[in-house]
Amino acid sequence: MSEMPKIRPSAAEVDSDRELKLIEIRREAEQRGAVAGKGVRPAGAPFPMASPETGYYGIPLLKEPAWTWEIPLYFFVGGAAGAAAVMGAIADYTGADRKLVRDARWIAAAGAVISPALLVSDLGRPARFLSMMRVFKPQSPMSVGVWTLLGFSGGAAAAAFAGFMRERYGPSLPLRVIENAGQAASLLFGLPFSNYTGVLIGATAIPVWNQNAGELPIHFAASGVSAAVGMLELLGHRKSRALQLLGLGAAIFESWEGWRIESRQQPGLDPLKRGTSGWITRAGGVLSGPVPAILRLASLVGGRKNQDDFRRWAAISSIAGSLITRIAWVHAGHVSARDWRQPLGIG
Amino acid sequence: MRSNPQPDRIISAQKIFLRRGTLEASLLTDLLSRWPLIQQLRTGADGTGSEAMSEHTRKLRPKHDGAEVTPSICPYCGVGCGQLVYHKNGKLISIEGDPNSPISRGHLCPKGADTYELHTHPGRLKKVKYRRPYSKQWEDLDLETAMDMVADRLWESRERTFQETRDGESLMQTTAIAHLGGATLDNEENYLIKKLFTGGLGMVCISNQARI
Amino acid sequence: MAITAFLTDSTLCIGCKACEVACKEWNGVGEDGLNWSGYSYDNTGAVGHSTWRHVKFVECAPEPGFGGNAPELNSWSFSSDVCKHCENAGCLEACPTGALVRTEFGGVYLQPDVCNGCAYCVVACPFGVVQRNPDDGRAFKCTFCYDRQKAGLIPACAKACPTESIKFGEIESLRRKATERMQELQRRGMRDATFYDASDSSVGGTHAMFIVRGDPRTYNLPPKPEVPTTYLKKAWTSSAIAAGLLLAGSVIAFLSENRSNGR
Amino acid sequence: MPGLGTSFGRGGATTAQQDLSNADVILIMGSSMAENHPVGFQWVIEARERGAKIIHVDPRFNRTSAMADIWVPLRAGSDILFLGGLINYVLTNNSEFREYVVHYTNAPTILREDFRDTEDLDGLFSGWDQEKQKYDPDSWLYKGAPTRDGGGPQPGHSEAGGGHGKDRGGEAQDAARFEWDTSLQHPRCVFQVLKRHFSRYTPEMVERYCGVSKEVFLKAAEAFTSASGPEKTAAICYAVGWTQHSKGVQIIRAAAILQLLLGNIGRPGGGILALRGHASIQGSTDIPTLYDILPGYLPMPFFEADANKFADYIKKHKARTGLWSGFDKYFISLMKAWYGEGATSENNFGFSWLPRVTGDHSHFGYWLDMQDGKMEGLFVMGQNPAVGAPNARLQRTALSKLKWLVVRDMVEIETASFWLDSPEVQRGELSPESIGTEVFLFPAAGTAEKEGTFTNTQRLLQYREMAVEPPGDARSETWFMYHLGRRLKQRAKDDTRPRNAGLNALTWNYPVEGKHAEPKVSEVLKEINGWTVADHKQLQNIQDLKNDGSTACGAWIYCGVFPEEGRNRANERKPKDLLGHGWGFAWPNDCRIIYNRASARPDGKPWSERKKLVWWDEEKKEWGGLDNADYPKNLSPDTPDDLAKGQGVEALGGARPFTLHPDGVGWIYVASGLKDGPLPTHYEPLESLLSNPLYKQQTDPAAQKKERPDNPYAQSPADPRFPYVLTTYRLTEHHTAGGMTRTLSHLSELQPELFTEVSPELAQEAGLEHGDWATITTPRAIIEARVLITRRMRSLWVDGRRLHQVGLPYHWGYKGRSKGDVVNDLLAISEEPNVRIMETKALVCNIEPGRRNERQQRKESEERAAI
Repeated sequence: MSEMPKIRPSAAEVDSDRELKLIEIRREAEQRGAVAGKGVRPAGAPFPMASPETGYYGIPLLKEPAWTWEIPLYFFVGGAAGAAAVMGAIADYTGADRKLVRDARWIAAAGAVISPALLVSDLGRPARFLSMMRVFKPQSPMSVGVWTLLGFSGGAAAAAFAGFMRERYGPSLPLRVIENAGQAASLLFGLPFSNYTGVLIGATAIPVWNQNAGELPIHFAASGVSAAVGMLELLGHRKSRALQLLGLGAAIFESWEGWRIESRQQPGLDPLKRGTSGWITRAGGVLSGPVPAILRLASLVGGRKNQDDFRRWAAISSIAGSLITRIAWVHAGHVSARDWRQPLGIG
Repeated sequence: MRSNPQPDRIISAQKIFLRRGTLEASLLTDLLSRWPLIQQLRTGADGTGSEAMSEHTRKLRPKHDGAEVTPSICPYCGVGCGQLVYHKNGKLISIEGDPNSPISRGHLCPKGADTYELHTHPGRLKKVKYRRPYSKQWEDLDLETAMDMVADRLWESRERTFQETRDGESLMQTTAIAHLGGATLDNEENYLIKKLFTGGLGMVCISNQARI
Repeated sequence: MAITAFLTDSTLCIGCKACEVACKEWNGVGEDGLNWSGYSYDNTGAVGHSTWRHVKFVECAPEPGFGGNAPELNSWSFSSDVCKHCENAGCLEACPTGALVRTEFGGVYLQPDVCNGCAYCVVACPFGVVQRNPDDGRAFKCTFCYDRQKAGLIPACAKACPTESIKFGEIESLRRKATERMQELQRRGMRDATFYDASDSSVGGTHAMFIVRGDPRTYNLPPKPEVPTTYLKKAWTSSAIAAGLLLAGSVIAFLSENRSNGR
Repeated sequence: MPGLGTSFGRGGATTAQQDLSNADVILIMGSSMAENHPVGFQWVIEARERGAKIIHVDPRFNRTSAMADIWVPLRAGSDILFLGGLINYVLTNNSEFREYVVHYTNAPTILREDFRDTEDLDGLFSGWDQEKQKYDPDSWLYKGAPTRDGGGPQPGHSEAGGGHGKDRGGEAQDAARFEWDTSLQHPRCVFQVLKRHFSRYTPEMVERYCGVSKEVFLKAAEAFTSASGPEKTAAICYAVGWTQHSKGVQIIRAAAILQLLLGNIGRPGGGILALRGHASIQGSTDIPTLYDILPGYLPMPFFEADANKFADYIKKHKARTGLWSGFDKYFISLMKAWYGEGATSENNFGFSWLPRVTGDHSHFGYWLDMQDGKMEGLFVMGQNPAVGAPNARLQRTALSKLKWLVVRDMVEIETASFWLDSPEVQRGELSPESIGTEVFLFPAAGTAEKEGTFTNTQRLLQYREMAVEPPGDARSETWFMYHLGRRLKQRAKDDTRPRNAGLNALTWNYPVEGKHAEPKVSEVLKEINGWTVADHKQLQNIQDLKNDGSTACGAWIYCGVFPEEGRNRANERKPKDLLGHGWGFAWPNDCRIIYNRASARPDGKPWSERKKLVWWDEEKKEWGGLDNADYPKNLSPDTPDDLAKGQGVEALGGARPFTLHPDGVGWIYVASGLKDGPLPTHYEPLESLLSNPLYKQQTDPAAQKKERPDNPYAQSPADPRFPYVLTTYRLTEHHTAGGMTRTLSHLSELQPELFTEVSPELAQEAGLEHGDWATITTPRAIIEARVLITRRMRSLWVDGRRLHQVGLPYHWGYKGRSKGDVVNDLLAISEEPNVRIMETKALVCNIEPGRRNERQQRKESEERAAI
């Protein structure tokens, strides 16, 4: 901005010092929308301003995400399904409870079906999903994610289906091959699938997202684990020590993440702390972190009956927390996109 | 930005592909005939270049490609910008500035740039509208009938109000029928108006927007 | 094929909005609302799915004796905004379908027949250009008049611009023109003239360059736009760590469970 | 166009838009050229980029000011004071272009002894008849000019009618006995009279009453007057910001005086460019759909004793010297074009068939008759008075008094549906059941759907070809007029009453073509150009016209546009140079800059190399150069004049560039042809906050207010109810009354609502909030608009107090995509004396916060309480 030239108001203009004073006040008012002096407020002010301090009339520079409600839900489902697949496979390889393996597979498989359905619903038409398969772009998290989703969905669905057929009609070589290959694929793709959505929103122009690009995938992975553990526990696996450990780990990480968000002083993080989006983030954080952590710790020391209850409540809290966390992040993205200060480097 | 879709406007690329089925068909052909992914694998391209172009994109041409061009002049202000009217099979395709014009050098203002819409927008009149005395509504009228009726009204009013002389001097006028308008019309049109109304019918109340 | 660009010089712009209309007429873009904004003469607000060219109106405080061309005082400026057609384009990299392509003219073209409306480009654009049309579901933005350029014609907006404030041409020659123009404006004493092409950022320069008076932020031109691919490394590293933790955590957890179960 | 017409000879812009790029300074005043003529403005920008200074004088800082180097805000309606200030500045600093002034203007001409200036009579010139409320202009004449009672040809002062017939000015003034003082010292020479007339238009006066500080005025004055002399030129651009005043013609006269003093007429980069708001507004006065002139600015016969007979009419209007010496040729050729074989020398070529003008038959004149129930029928073609004309409420109610109304337009405009959804009907003051007007609304063809010529702002005829057929029953006006005429002629065929003699004789046999039987437009243009009656050969130029009935020509000034069969010069599209020769046809004789003989010194050499345009080619013995000479081609510069006895243009000799004037020079002082004085004088607008600071005479004495209960006025000066100045204008995004833009999506969205522009100071005083609603009131109406508070509006310091101005764009109406209140409801019908234009640019109003309905209700309840 160039310096405001000193233009002397013309003689005709100034009949007294009062006039001069008024002109000064006017300038100040226009530039700031208010005047520092006592009791002075020029009529109409503040009028809309375009300036280095206000940006272009405060019109958002960035566009808000155009995603519909399916997308946060997809983040949630995908995260849980991916984590469940990984847990199921590892449980299988380590020879854990068969029922747990089977349930984990079913969660993964359900996610494998629901996830594409949610995406298609967001796109509006099934055929549009086909476009995703035209190319593979490693530089696009969305492209990587879609191919991961395809690998994961195929694997998880195959494993679950083959397992189901085996249990129903007895083992056979082809079924075993499919089941094992499917499980291996769901493990392989499940690992990135459980957290790539963090990369997806992290690598964007939205300040609140890209300022957290380094933490979001871990955060989303923890959230996914926490939801998957919760689901398995609700399916009855409330005695599994492994789930307890994983759940506790995720809850502790989420507690730390919540503290990190609250404590960092960075204007770009405001949407996570202020307004509606701030409260949603907090709610998600509390339900994902401290609440299940405390409940799980309590279950360790409590009696048998309490233990079950505590773990059930921890599970419910984790699932709700995971879902709300995803909604919170997407919501915060909207708020962040509307804030013109960040991309303009103001404030 | 609020969105106001206009179903009745004929709109290019965007809207054409809105039609259900077209997209699917085009996508499938595209996928089956030359899968960009295969090209990518073969050339190591990253999916942002020509390998990712669809048939439609490859064949893309300006919408007025192969159209007839008629030179014209902008209908709005007095600057007199040159326009080129592109049309195919009797339908307008686009109207843009004529680079040869020594005045406008191909440029147009927002009004001139909107001349195509001026001609094609859905609010244009296409039928004669007629309102009977004391009526509350319009009705449609056949063009030839309307012309006959207007000729009748004009003739009758002229008969009623014409003054051939005043104080024995030639007057030859009627002041009860008037005309207004002309600055948006062609010289030839104004010429016929003045010739018929004043020279033929003795109407003196002739006026238009033009003053100084 | 020549690499092309726009140079939009706001010191020549008369704020007539012919570019907005010419663009909409050529590309068949619909009306985007009859909202009176009160933001000077700008009732459009920003580029979006239904506005690919947009003239910004920046009002300062005029003084008698000084016109808008007076070098000492910037009083009312107009600047026509458009898709920047970045050298490193966030939308182009983000698009999972290959709908966005780099054309032989260096522009970024969104193929309407390929776009599936995933809207990832919307959040990938550091200039807030691409937008999804809610009625249609697909994203739209300036095409750089790819169809016209293919036939050797200049984009509709540049053609219409009455004062040639929007210049179109080969990018290097336009850069030279911009340098000359900047020198000329400085010579006239217009010291607040600023050239903007984001070449010192990760965007790596744009195919839509601007000369404006005053701070570019006044015109919503970000001082340091980042192409989102710069965050990829950090994010994927985090993703790998997360995957590792998940894998390791699961192995440890289930191994410990089996041990405690006495197997 | 009398402003330009009386000063220079022709009522048209003296230059071409491209030529602005040759200017060293451009003064834009009374126009927001960048907004309303954006594409023409590229030439201003081009000049600016080459180093020219752009000065914009306007009450508002608008998009033109934003491109200018100097912006001068002034009080709306004080234009003549400002321009007079510039004239005075030139005269007091002796910065006139002396050689030009002496040779090419009437500055040396000596006036009659009984002439009295406004300085003598406190704002009136001699000859004011208080009873008749008009001037007897005899005393304005030059010494030695024939007078009414002095025998010889009568001076050209018509008793009846308006001023269009006077465009060329000074008809039949015989230059035989004029006296000159080339030293410019004679106390009664025009130069000295001018000096005295403007002596009180000082920078201090300008500062005090225009609201322009002395500093800013001097900055502008220095910049403008610096571009004068052999090496430099300055151009002036104006539009309706000058014309739509109760003294509009005199504002333009002031500019003409300034340009003549500085020697800027007829030279490259100079001139006065009248910017026209419609595609063919110049064309519609050249070939007028106006009541008082015939094609080519030939006056309509007025019903008056001295000119009702053919011989008197010719004698009255034919001059001995200059181009008007051919008046009889032009008129008789027109009659031959109209009445064909019926026009014979025996019947005076049908002169008696022409209707006589008996009064003010202009738009406002007959509209008031219509309001009083005296009219039966009306045709409206391509105009929208229900929104676009002043006191639009009266315009609409008058329509309801008609028997029948025919409207032709591309859309259903407000004028056609006044009975259905006008504010009067919406408010319940009128109802369709009570309106007996029969309405025919015909769909009209668009420009791409018909062919014909437009004449643009620089007198350039450009032909449009037809691209596509119009949709449905839409047709061109050519079609409509032709087929209507065909029907009427059919009816009159066997009717031998005198009233039908002209109609029966009227030539109407244009060939038709196409499925809609569209008359061949090129045939009409050929008739306009003219042909020989005997063998129907196209005429080449004006010199071919004859006064014996052997030539027919529809508009003599357009002669040459269609010079031979198959050659339509308006449709030629191969420009060869900057001025565009080879593209279209500029009247007269394809001269792009008229009076261009003045671009050379009296001896025929260019004033300077830099500013050369047309010069005498010694070898070829003809005028040549960069433009067609607006001068007899072979009349050498050393030819002496023979004003005393000579005939025609040749009598002017070789160095008198303004060939339409009988004395061949530009008129600083207009001895005849204007109704409100020979020199421009500052008068206040009809509604003003101020008393006239210079004279006792408050307003232009000859202006007509047409005041009546349905056209009321505020008290003037200073009506306490209306403390602010109101000015109306247009925006780039819309066109006039909006019929061609408010209906379109891409333009409506750019300016979707009516708003009012006010300064922060006014906002504070009136309690207005940005973005909120305001109600604006004048004695005629009350409307509402959104508030745009902006520093671009200045409150001015005028005569010791703050003066606030309210700006309102006037595009909106009650139909179309974007609707709004009708700003023209606020205006009064008033008539400038010469052309009968209304005052739209300076009046008074009140502005208050809130919406119209609230205001109206409050006002009504107050009125009820008062009763």
